[in-house]
Amino acid sequence: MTAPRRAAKAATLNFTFDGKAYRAVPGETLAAALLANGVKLVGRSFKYHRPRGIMTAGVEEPNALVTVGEGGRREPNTRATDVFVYDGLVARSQNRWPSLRFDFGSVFGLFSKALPAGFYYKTFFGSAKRWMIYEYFIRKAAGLGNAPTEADPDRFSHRAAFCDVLIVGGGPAGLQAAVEEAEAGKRVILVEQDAILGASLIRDPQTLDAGWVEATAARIRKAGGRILTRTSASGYWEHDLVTLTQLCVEPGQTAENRLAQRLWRVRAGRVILATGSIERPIAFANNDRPGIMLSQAVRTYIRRFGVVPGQRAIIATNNDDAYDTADALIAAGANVVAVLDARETASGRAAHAQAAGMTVHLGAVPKAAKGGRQGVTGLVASVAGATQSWAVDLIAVSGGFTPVVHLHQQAGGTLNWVEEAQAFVPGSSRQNVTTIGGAAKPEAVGVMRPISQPKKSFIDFQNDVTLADVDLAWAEGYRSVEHLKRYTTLGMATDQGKLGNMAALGRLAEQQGVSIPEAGLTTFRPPYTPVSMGLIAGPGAPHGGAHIRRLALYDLHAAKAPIWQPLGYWFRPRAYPQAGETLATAALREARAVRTSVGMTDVSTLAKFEITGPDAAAFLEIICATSVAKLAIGRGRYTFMLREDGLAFDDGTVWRLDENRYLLTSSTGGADRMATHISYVRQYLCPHLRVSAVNVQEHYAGIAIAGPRAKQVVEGLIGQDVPRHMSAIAASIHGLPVHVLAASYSGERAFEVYCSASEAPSIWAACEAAVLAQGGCLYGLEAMEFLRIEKGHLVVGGEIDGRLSPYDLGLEKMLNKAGGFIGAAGLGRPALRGKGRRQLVGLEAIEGNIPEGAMLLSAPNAAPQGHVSAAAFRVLEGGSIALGQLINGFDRHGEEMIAASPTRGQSARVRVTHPHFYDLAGERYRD
Amino acid sequence: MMQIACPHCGSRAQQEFMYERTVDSVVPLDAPTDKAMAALFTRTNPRGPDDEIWRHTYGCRAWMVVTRHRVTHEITAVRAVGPEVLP
Amino acid sequence: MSRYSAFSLLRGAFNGQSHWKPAWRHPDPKPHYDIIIIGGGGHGLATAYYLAKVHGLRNIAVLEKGWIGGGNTGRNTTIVRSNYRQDALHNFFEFGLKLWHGLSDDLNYNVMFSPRGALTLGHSDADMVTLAQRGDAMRCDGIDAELLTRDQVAKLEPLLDMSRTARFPIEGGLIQRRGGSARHDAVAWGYARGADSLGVDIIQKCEVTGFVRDGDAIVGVETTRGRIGAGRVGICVAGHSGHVAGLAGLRLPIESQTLQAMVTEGVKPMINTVIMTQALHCYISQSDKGGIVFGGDPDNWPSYAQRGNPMIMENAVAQGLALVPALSRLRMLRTWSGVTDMSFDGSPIIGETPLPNLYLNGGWCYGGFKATPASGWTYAHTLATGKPHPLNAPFSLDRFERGATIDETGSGPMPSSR
Amino acid sequence: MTEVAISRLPEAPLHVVEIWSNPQDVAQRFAAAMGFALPAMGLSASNDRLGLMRFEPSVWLAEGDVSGLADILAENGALTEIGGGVVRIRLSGAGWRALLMEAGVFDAEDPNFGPGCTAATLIDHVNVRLHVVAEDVCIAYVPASYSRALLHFWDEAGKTLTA
Repeated sequence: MTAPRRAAKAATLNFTFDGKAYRAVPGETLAAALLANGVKLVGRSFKYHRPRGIMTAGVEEPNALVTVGEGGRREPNTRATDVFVYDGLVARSQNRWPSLRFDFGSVFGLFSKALPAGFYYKTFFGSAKRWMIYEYFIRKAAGLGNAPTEADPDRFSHRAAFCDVLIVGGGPAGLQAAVEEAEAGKRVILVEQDAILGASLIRDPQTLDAGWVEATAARIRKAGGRILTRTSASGYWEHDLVTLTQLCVEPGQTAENRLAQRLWRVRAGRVILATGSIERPIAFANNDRPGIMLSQAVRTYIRRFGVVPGQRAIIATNNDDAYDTADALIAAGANVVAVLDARETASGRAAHAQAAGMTVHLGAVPKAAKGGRQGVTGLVASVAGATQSWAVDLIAVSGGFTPVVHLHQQAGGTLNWVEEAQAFVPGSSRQNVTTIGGAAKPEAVGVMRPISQPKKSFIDFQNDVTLADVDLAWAEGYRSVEHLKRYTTLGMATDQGKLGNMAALGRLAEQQGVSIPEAGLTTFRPPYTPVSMGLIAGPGAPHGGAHIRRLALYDLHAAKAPIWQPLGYWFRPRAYPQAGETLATAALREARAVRTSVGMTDVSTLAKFEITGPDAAAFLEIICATSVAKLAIGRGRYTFMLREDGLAFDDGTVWRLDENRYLLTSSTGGADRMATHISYVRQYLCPHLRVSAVNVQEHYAGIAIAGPRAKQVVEGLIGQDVPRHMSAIAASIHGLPVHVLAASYSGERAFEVYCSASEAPSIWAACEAAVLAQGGCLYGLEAMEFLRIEKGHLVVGGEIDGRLSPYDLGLEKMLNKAGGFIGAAGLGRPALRGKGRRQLVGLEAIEGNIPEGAMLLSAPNAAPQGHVSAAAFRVLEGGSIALGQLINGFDRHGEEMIAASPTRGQSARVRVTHPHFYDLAGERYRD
Repeated sequence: MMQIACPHCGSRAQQEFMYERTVDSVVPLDAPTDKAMAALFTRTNPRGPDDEIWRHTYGCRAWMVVTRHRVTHEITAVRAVGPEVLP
Repeated sequence: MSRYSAFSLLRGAFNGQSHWKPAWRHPDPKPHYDIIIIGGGGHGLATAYYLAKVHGLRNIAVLEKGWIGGGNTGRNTTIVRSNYRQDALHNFFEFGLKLWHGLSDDLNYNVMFSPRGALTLGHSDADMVTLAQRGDAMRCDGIDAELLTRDQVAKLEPLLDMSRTARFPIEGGLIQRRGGSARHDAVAWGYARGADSLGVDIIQKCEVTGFVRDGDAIVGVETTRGRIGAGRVGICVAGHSGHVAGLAGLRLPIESQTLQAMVTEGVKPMINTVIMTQALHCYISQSDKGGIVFGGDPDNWPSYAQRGNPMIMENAVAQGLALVPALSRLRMLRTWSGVTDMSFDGSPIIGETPLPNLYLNGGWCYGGFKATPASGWTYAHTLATGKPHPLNAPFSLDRFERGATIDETGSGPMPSSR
Repeated sequence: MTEVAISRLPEAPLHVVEIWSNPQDVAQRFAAAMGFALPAMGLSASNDRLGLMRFEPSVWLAEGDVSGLADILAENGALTEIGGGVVRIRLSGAGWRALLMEAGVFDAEDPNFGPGCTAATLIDHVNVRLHVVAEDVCIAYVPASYSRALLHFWDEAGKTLTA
């Protein structure tokens, strides 16, 4: 039988590699296409910049890494064996300068004797700054490809899926399991990382009937099963959750619908792993040269792609499987000069080959490859103790098989050592996972000990880790396998040790004088193959997984082009500047309007809870640290809430709307936290209470109208008397129901109008017309900040910063004397009453403007004794004022201090005062 | 990422849930300072199973006690808490 | 101990690097030590090193359940900084940062401490005030901190999305130029080699299974390698503090949570500093090998599993990509997780326990790596003298019940704050 | 197979109905007055003027005319208006299930999740309540502040749906 040869005229796809144009046959990997075009040198290694070619035909490829794609789709470190050529593919070699053939970095190889594993721990001493100079060059030399510099133009999807059985691996075992489960009525998902199903059947098609793969796939689909190709199971997490990464287009390829990749999160009832195994290379000197290839990869290139990677081949093996490669090479017309079988006695397969006329050497172990960057030219081996050499252009190696146990181990499974296969296979697992096929039963192999020069025998190809490095780590006391891995960087390259780990373990076990399972094993962690960061982020990338929450009144604000301010997930108007105004001048104008006439602002984002039921007051007296029960119907009051440790964490107002109905407001930033707190107290601590606590934050929009003319404005709007300060009434505006609460944050006579958010735009428009008619204006958060600081009102996140108690905040008198509220016990901690607490103070500038956030010092260069939590200017008179926290601040009114901000080069002399700067008697918000 | 059997909704993804605290760190409303602070500020923190309070925050919003192994994350029991409810 | 130098490496070029001696011995435990440190991570090894070097003690053992540096020392994002707002914290970490700057020379082991700057981004004017406040607090205590404008940030990290329409617009940043990152394994190994050379016994594969008591007092430990007597015992097993203290009957203000991190495939230099942010939950740096190192929030529920959780990772990466969109086509290569000691105010615990002769070093939350030198130094002082060093005195175990917590973010009193 | 139409529905009166005591008595009074039983967890029930969906153990979401409900609840529960904060989005066509799997965590592809079923879950970080009203129609109840973001997400995701 002759293998099909790749027909040149079938090569219809154009691609380039390092700028040179080539053609590929549809369905070819980049590696196959490069081999078909005679390209042997594809990349450079990480440390010594050694020339490298194509070693494998799969995801385990350590050498043939290229950058594909352009612009924001550029993907560095793409395995040439794992990208299918598409028309227009642009590939570039990496980690070389100026070119792949003449790489300046290869001088590192010349110094390799002085650069053993961990060399960097032993040199480059001196100051940290000096290390940074060395490091600058090391970093430039390190790394592989270049990252894009632009944003990604494509989308990534996250998709959930649930199934009874997830089968990983579309080879014969996986297909058979999938069809059985699907036809038994199970919800089935079958995934295959390749573009086509079949796995080993693609390489060795003679083992099953032609058409079996397609027929089986059709049966699976007919039974309702889902088959995902070009999809890799990359992570096995808790409770049988498996993440799949699906390539919707090839790396670097433009997706017509903009979808580049899809991440599937599959929650499976059971998982069947049919992941097969990965062939191992053999350690011998210069075993990294282009033209040295895994035996099964050779077969794949011949039988799948019709590409014959060499004309004069030698095969080195310790198992029977590699004899199939000899057959495939011969069938493809290549010359197989010999099979070097490490086993001392001939297996049946070896004897059969010998009988068929093949040259087979038993007890034969390779020692060194000859050749350079353009490929191997020969091999030297030990044959039954004698050295022999051959001239060849291809060395096919098979050092045995490593079952792909990654997912099994990620699932928390144990591994068992199988001596005859020299391999770890899946053992038990606490999750619902089983392994079938080649991954569970790897082929028998002979034991093969490297006899070559350790310094040039590579085991981790990409990171240039040799047997000598393993030996050195052992000699220096790095004896645990984890120390070995970390000291030598073995297994830390982009192939994650898929090829080299077993060779290293074998060497370590030899050093320790123990068996391989006793030497230990490193843990496989997700992902099985590297996963694009864009895919991990998914559709959330542009907004960081945090959508902006939009105000009900957004369109009305936006029409006025305000300056926006982020506040948690919200964006709120900070000021509404008029022509020529800055933030500061606009905010001051707005604040002055509130002080002198009237202003209105959107307070819809405040947390709001409607508390209803016979036990509503009792419930509120648990949440709030102030008393609530005595509140008359239609009245409201300021309140604050404590954590269980007694420190204040939020504040707001509580209103008795009806006999058994209350409205509680609290801060915007703390809204979610408060919602959880209220639910915890209601559902967990107090399930017996007859109360309903409903989060109505989004149901009610809120409009605050404040200023000396606020009363006229609101009276006009509701057509009835306004409530007096800290009272609430139900009313209507233009026939729409509203609650009007008379509360003042600004220090002026003020009202908050609450209405259904869906009706808010028309109510806002009515209010705005009325406010403008009274000569007022809209105001934003910045003006609100000016007003509240001047009035000495607290803000959550500023003064209420999670570190102060109600004592520190001057709220002691408001505490519910009866106790019983959350935090009452925490208030009993002795240090909260001790000296040296930071306490709320006011600060008045004597000289200069007080920088917000500045430190409070008693003298220049003294240690800080507090800080400025919020700074503003007196709205009408001018003059810099602030609120702050100061050690023992209550006793220090009148003291002069410095408010210093060295990072901004600002400072002010200040006087410590009472934290109220405006209308101390509170006359302005009464009628 | 776990799957938690909500007593009200059935098996649901962990993203819908929020962890609150362990059952032994619940501070009773009437606890004196020393007992309250001991509950709040110390944990058994076992390398094994513990009773934890979780909330199905983005599902049915109910609270539950989840008995969960801290190393394997195996969940052996989930118990509903809260007011009496209809089936 | 064979001294490390460029010359000795060159010498190795001619002898096949055959002259190197083991970096530390593998001794059997003695029956009694003056001080036993439980835990052979960076902190425990640094403690042993400073006990020997600063306090002149020699009869010291470090007991390690597995292999040294195998816990959180080897499972972090290697960030080193002292940019805290609270004075107790920044003074402590600054002491450590000063030690970091001379550590490679002190240990004759290159820990690759690279002060390339710890940059915290601000995404609003309010963030910038918060950052200024933090910087001012540091500067007033003599610690370097510099407020950066938008333009300065853009120049420093050209791949940040500086557009005004970005979801998290960048208004500026705070940089601590003396902060940076280091090679985590080297820190454990360097301290181990240094301590060993001063006579400290580092005993691996030796798990503590119980405490030997004389009344309340601790006089030794039971281990998988037998009973070992001790004058003083220091627990130094952050991540597992609750478990080990539990062997002595103590309940701690600590909950163990998983913190995960990840690294991408290596690329040529693209991130220059350590990027953190005031409002988000991710931090980004680039390792010397070229991998982009990514960290996020802890899992926020108790766990001793050294495995991460995809949903936390997705959030961290989504935020990171919102900041640096060019990271999208890099591939995540490896994830790892550590078990962190989450304390109830976010600050560590170093000091005495209620039991005589037993001391605790733990509660490092997700900030333990950078503390390694300061933690070792102050814990050594505490163990040698029986009393805390002024720098760790505020971090006492009893501060929670007293009400003297040190809460940097104000989010207490639980690790999973609402 | 994967077609889906996405549209925003006009505002509807929505109330939270919470029962804090004697739920059996309330259920009896309710059934007697309304002609249908309070639905169990994960289900909905309705007459021609009022529909009730149960997403929470002791809370129902009432859509429509709630007159008379307060009397039925009496001292055992309460009614609270919340309609201003909720946007209803209609997903129709065979692809609605696949669409809900995008950035979702709930098994909307489960064939048992059919007409009359309800579920609350997270989709693209947004807390969404789902009500299947017909084999090919599902109504999502979305917090108003997130509704534009979610509509945008669904529009985008709808373009790349596969079975």
